Amino acid sequence: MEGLAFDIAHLLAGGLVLVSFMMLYQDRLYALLNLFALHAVVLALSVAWQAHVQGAPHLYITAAIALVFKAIVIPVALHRIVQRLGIHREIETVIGVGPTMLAGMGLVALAISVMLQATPEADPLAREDLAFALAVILLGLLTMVTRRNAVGQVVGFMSLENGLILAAAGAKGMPLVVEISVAFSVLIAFIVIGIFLFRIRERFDTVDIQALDRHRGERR
Amino acid sequence: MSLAPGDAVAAILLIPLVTAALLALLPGYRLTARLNIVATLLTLLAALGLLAGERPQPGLYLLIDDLNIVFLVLNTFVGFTTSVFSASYIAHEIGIGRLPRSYLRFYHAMYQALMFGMNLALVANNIGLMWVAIELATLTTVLMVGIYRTHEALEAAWKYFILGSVGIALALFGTILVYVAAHPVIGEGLEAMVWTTLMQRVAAFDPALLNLAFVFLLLGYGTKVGLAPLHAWLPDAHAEGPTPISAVLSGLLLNVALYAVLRFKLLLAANPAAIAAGSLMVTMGLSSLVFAAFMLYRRRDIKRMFAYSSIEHMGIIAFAFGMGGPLANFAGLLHMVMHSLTKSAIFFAVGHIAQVKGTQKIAEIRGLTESHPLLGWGLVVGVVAIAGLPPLGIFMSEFLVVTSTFARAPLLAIPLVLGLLVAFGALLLRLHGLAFGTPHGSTAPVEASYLPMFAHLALVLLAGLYLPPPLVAWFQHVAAMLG
Amino acid sequence: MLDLLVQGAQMALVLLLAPLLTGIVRKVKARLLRRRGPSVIQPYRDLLRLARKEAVIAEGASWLFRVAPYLIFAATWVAAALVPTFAIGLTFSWTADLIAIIALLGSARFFLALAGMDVGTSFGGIGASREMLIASLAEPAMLVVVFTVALVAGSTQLSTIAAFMVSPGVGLRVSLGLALIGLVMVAIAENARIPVDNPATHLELTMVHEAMVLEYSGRHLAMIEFAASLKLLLYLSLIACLFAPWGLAGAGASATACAIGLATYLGKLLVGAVALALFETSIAKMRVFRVPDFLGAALMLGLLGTLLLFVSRSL
Amino acid sequence: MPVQIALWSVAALLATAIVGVARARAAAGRVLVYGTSLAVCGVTILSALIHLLAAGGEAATLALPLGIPWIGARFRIDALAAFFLVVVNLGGAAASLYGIGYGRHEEAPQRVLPFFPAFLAGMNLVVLADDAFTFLLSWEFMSLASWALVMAHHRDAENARAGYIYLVMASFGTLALLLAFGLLAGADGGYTFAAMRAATHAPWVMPLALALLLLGAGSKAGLVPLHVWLPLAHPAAPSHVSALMSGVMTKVAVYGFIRVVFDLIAAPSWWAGMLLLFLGGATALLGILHALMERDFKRLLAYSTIENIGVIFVNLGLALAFQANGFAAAAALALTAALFHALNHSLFKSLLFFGAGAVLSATGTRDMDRLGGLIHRMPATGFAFLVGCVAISALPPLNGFVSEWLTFQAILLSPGLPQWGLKVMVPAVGAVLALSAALVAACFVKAFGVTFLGRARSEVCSAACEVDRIPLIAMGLFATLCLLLGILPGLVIDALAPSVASVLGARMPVQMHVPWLSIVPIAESRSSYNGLLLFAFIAVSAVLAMLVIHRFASRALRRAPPWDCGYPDANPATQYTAVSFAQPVRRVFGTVVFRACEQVRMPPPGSLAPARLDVAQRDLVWDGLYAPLARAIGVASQRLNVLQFLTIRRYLSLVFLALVGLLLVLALWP
Repeated sequence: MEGLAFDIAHLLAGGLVLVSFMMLYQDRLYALLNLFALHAVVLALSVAWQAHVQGAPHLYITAAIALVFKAIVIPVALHRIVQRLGIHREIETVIGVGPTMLAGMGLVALAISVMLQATPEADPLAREDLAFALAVILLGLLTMVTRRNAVGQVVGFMSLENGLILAAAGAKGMPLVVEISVAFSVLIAFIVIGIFLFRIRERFDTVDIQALDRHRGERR
Repeated sequence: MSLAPGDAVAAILLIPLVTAALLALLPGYRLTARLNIVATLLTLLAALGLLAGERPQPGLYLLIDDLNIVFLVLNTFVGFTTSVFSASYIAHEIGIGRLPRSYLRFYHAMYQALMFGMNLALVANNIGLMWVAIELATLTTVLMVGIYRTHEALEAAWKYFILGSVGIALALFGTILVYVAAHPVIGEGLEAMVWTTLMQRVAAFDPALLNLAFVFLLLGYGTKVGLAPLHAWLPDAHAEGPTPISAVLSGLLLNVALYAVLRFKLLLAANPAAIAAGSLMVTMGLSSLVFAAFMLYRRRDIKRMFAYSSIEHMGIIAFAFGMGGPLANFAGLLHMVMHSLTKSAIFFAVGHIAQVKGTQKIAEIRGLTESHPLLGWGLVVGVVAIAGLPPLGIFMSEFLVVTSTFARAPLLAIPLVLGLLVAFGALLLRLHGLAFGTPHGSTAPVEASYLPMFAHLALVLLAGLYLPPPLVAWFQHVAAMLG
Repeated sequence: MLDLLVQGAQMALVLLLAPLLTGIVRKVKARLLRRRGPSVIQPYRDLLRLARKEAVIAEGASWLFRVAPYLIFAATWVAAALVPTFAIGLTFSWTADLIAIIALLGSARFFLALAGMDVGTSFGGIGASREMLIASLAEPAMLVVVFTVALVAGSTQLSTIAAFMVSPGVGLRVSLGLALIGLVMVAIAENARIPVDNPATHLELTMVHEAMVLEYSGRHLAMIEFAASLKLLLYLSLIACLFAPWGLAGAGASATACAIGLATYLGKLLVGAVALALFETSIAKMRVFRVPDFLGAALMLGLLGTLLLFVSRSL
Repeated sequence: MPVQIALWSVAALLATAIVGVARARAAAGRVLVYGTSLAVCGVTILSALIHLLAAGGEAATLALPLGIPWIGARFRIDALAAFFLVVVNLGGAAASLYGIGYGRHEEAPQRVLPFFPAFLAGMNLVVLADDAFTFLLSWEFMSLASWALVMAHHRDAENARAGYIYLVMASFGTLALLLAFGLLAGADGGYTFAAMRAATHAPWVMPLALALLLLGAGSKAGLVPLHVWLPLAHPAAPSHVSALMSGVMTKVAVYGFIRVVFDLIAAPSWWAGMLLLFLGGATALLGILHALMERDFKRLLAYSTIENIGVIFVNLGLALAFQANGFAAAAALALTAALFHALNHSLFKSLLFFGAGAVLSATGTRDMDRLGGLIHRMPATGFAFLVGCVAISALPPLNGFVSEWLTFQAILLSPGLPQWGLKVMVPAVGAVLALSAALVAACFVKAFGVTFLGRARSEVCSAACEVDRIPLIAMGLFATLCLLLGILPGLVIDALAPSVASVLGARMPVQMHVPWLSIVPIAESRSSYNGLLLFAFIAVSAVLAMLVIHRFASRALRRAPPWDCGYPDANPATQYTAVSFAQPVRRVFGTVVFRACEQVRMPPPGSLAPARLDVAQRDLVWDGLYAPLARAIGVASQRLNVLQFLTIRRYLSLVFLALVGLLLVLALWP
């Protein structure tokens, strides 16, 4: 049983990393959103599994939040935004896919190598989970960094945050997980609203952050 | 009347919270402004009572010890003076219609919410709670930075928001890692997130996890502290937000974030196998110092310039705490307090100056000592103090930092002194432009509240000459505690 | 008591001899140029006549212009009176050592230059600025010479040096020779003689000393002329006392010794005057901006002398 | 007791400063402020003199619970401190006296009155301080107050630039001192001077500390190449403040140097002496050459200050060299010469600045080439200024000569030194000193001649009128002191003996017993000097000559147009100006030192246009050292400034890279 539990957790966490990679690869906006939804689903699954393994019912709430909020509400909202703003479908990524993937590989390697320095006494489940979570986080950051587009960056940030939830869930008996996930949902809601309220659009006619940056206190 | 210790803590937390709710509902400018002042004053009194009276036992959530009482008193004090300044500042803003009346409730409510967040972060005995509190404080400031709704303001707020959120995320991961490290030793549940417990048992934690945790925490909270290269949000947020918020940001929020970093440094210091957290802080501190020093030269916006000077001083403080040892830690604490007082005083002056001159462009402000002697000389004293000239307080802390560093690690002292000198040159250059020469722009008298500014400067001057023994003993104890 | 007498005698003597020396030099020069030349006592006549004339001074002249001549004269006289001429034992010899004597001449020059600038004429300015340039180069050279001598004699006190120089312990030294040459060059420059300056000219763009005193007349001019000849005498007796101190009467010596000293002193002066005249006639005046090279050479000689001295000492 | 008195007077000065803030605009305020400063300085002088002469200057200490808490503010008066207290307060008293009258012409009194007493207080505190923190605090406070005074006339862009450069250089110096003290104090912060004396340092500490000290004290005193701020800042201040800065503040810097090198480190080494000799010689020569090239008389005085600092440092170098080789007497002689010269310079430089201030307030210009003939308009000022010129030109029988003479006596003792470097170097430095002394004479002939003599070059000075009485009293006082110190040097040397003994443990022989009040540094047979007799002789013989001639020859006097070889020209422009006076020197030295080049532009034949002489010269120190530094900072800030204008994404990338970098560090951490 223990072994099986471990394997499934491992599988799900690995799946999360995999989806992160796909998001990194994906440069179409809608597809990216769909992938993110998938990301959220996988997260929900793995959190739920953790809840089951640890016998911690409150984690089910987290899973539910992840499922409802991240897998459904947010993607839909972002779909709307993309339509309303009518931003072109292409995400202009900063560097080509190939180098990005290589960088991602490097990051995963780094994450694992760093994590494996931890003494095995810390229970292996948490340890593996953390390794994958760290990988997801780094990949999420990479996604943010390599996207020129606000929506793309938001998605990257959310995947990063998924990694956090994964880590939190993986940490046995960690309190406040639910609160944290709620807090983060609020945070993301803020971000989405920030775009959604068209503050940015009505000022700058685009969500492209470079347009924001043109309006600066000190112009060169 | 003497408060029971528990009540004092409760007061420190509840007064802002209640007032925030109240202010969100109440209309009318005068009333709300007064209420704001009164609330901050009460909070200050509560903090003082806490300082005077005996302290409550640390619980699962709240903790009062020597370290955070320093920050708490400073926090509530500057919060109070700033609210006084804010009253006259906002009055002027509304007078010229730069700020619509409808935003007032929001502004004051947010101000109290910010106070609540920071106080909570300071008294939190629980790394999770602390994280939540700091996130709260960040979000409130984000909203206040954007309050003018101008291009620049929104852009600054957005930048602050994005970078801040990433910082929050990193910090959270660090927090989780700490829990994971503590979990095998302490066991499941809230206990494993309580400072007091952690400090007792940390020696047995897994060092690798702690190191990893510290990296994330340093970057996460370091973003709030504004250490280079994580500083990007800071200058714009200071420059575009209302000046009282700039004062609070520079004077308080940075300290709160630094406090969090310090806590975790303590944690690592208590674990023999962990890496030297100090070296990381020293590196980031030095880089921030030198970087900000050079950045000062090209500034054209007065508030942005002083924001960079805040980065510089945060660098010095981080450096001092990184160096460790009784002298450097003492200097770091002193420098932190002095910087908060001085920098907020400078922002008080700058706020009124920008209002009377109708611009923040350095090039368009000249000869203040002639056109507005009080503001002008106040600015001169403030800048002289922030540049580290005697007889003001920062000179003493810089004296201690430099001398102790040079005796211990001469090579580290060289970039330190270089940064100090370059920054000095830049600040003086701008000061000459601002305060001297033939006056430029409006010379109309300004209805300003000078009290906060000169109160701060007087304190700084006093501290530069004479530190009362109890304060010293207390600082020394904290310094020893910081190792 | 005798020393006091000697001192007084010396003060009178220098006063008495100075114009004569100038006269001799002029006479010899004239002879060398196949002219008969004025008689050797002509300078006395000039001084007297000038002193009797009324003094004509420019409108713009200030009190300084009128006080300066007396100050210059006094400083030079005191300096000259402190250099042993025929006897060492001067009562007040310890009032000023060699450095102080040079400095006294410096004071005289200072006021002379100021006087030259007082009226506000272009010639006065030329004279003053060039004089100060020459002085600024001559003084270090002089000091280095003094340094060499003082190193040998272990003192800057003229009487001590002279006493040491006659003692057998000295012997011939290269560095002393170099010092002598340096001192002579400095003396020529200081006294405004050819090739540095021409005392006989009165309308030349290259004149230095004469340009400064151009506005003077009557008694003031007399004072200045007198000071100039005193200065020449001083330098000659200085050279004599440093490098040819033979026959100097010792401290508290008998009258006869003093007489011998006096005789030898006169002899030395005569030799010096003739030598000077010979030198002046045999050489052409140099351009003003060659003077620095000339004095630089003197400075180098002095330094060389010092270094050689170290070498010879360390052996 | 003396410490208490001194501290109380400092407190009084600070209180006066506050009064100055309050009552700045009223005339009563001026009198009050300067009057109080005068009284306080007088009291301090008295107590210091009593302490020095009566009590023999044994150390008296006092600690206040100020400054660094666990150390407190330590104060101490020993013989050395007492002597410098006298110097400081003498200058302060005279400046205050001068200010009572001079301050009337001040257009912005509210920018002078508060800072003047504060400046005095700062200088006093530096001398009193007995721990590193108090010392540096007072040191920097002194700079700050003087900066405020320099900025008094801030509307003039030149002054603002001067103030900026001054304060930056000052804080550079303070940081250097900070490092030096950090080195001497050690890791556990033994900041008291007592602890530093007691501490034993590693061999590498001494040279490093000395270098830092040279940077710190040298930049304040004006050692080449750290002198650039001095000729800018000193003239910019009101003249009585310039007098304080030039005459007194530089001495405070010298005090700091002596205190640390001879007292705290107290490990003399001959190469350090050699370094000082070199720096001092270079400073003296460069300073006076600059002064000769100047036409702004206040700046000329400032440059000549640099020259005098050079002389003082040469003496200090000699003292170090002698002390390192155990020649106690010779070291005492050199140090005495240094202190004596410091005192003299504070006297005549203040005097000269007072005169300059009088001229400035009378004519409103600092450009000598617009002045001339002032001796007719302002005779008293002219006389005082002349005395100052004679004194600073080191001419007997005034005081400047005595210290110069002692210096040469010390130089003449150098052949005894074993090190060949010193053997060869000292005579060369001596020659350099003689050269610069002669150049000083030239410089002040120029200064006095062009400003006071000749004919008025512009209407401003033909309309000038004498300053009022009180400034003249101040000038007269210092002129008299210059003469007294010149003719009674023995008294001063004996008064200096305890100060010298307190740091060297040796002193010069007692001079009071020497007959006729003459001074004998080593031995009667070796060298001696008697200013009194010399003065008497010159006076007597001058008067005698005048009487004789007036009695027996003529005393008739007739005024006539100037002769000038028959080419008298009524146009005052035909006089020699400051620039033309310096021309021979510029031809000889300037081509090397300043890359000076003159070109004459002749009009074509037949045209009536005047020929023009253009003179161009450069300050090589500035071009070679400071300009590149400023450029470097500019470039660096320009490069870094890009970081202010990145997109959010790039900022995120910065964070990202920082994170990855730190993770890599962790991954690779042993």
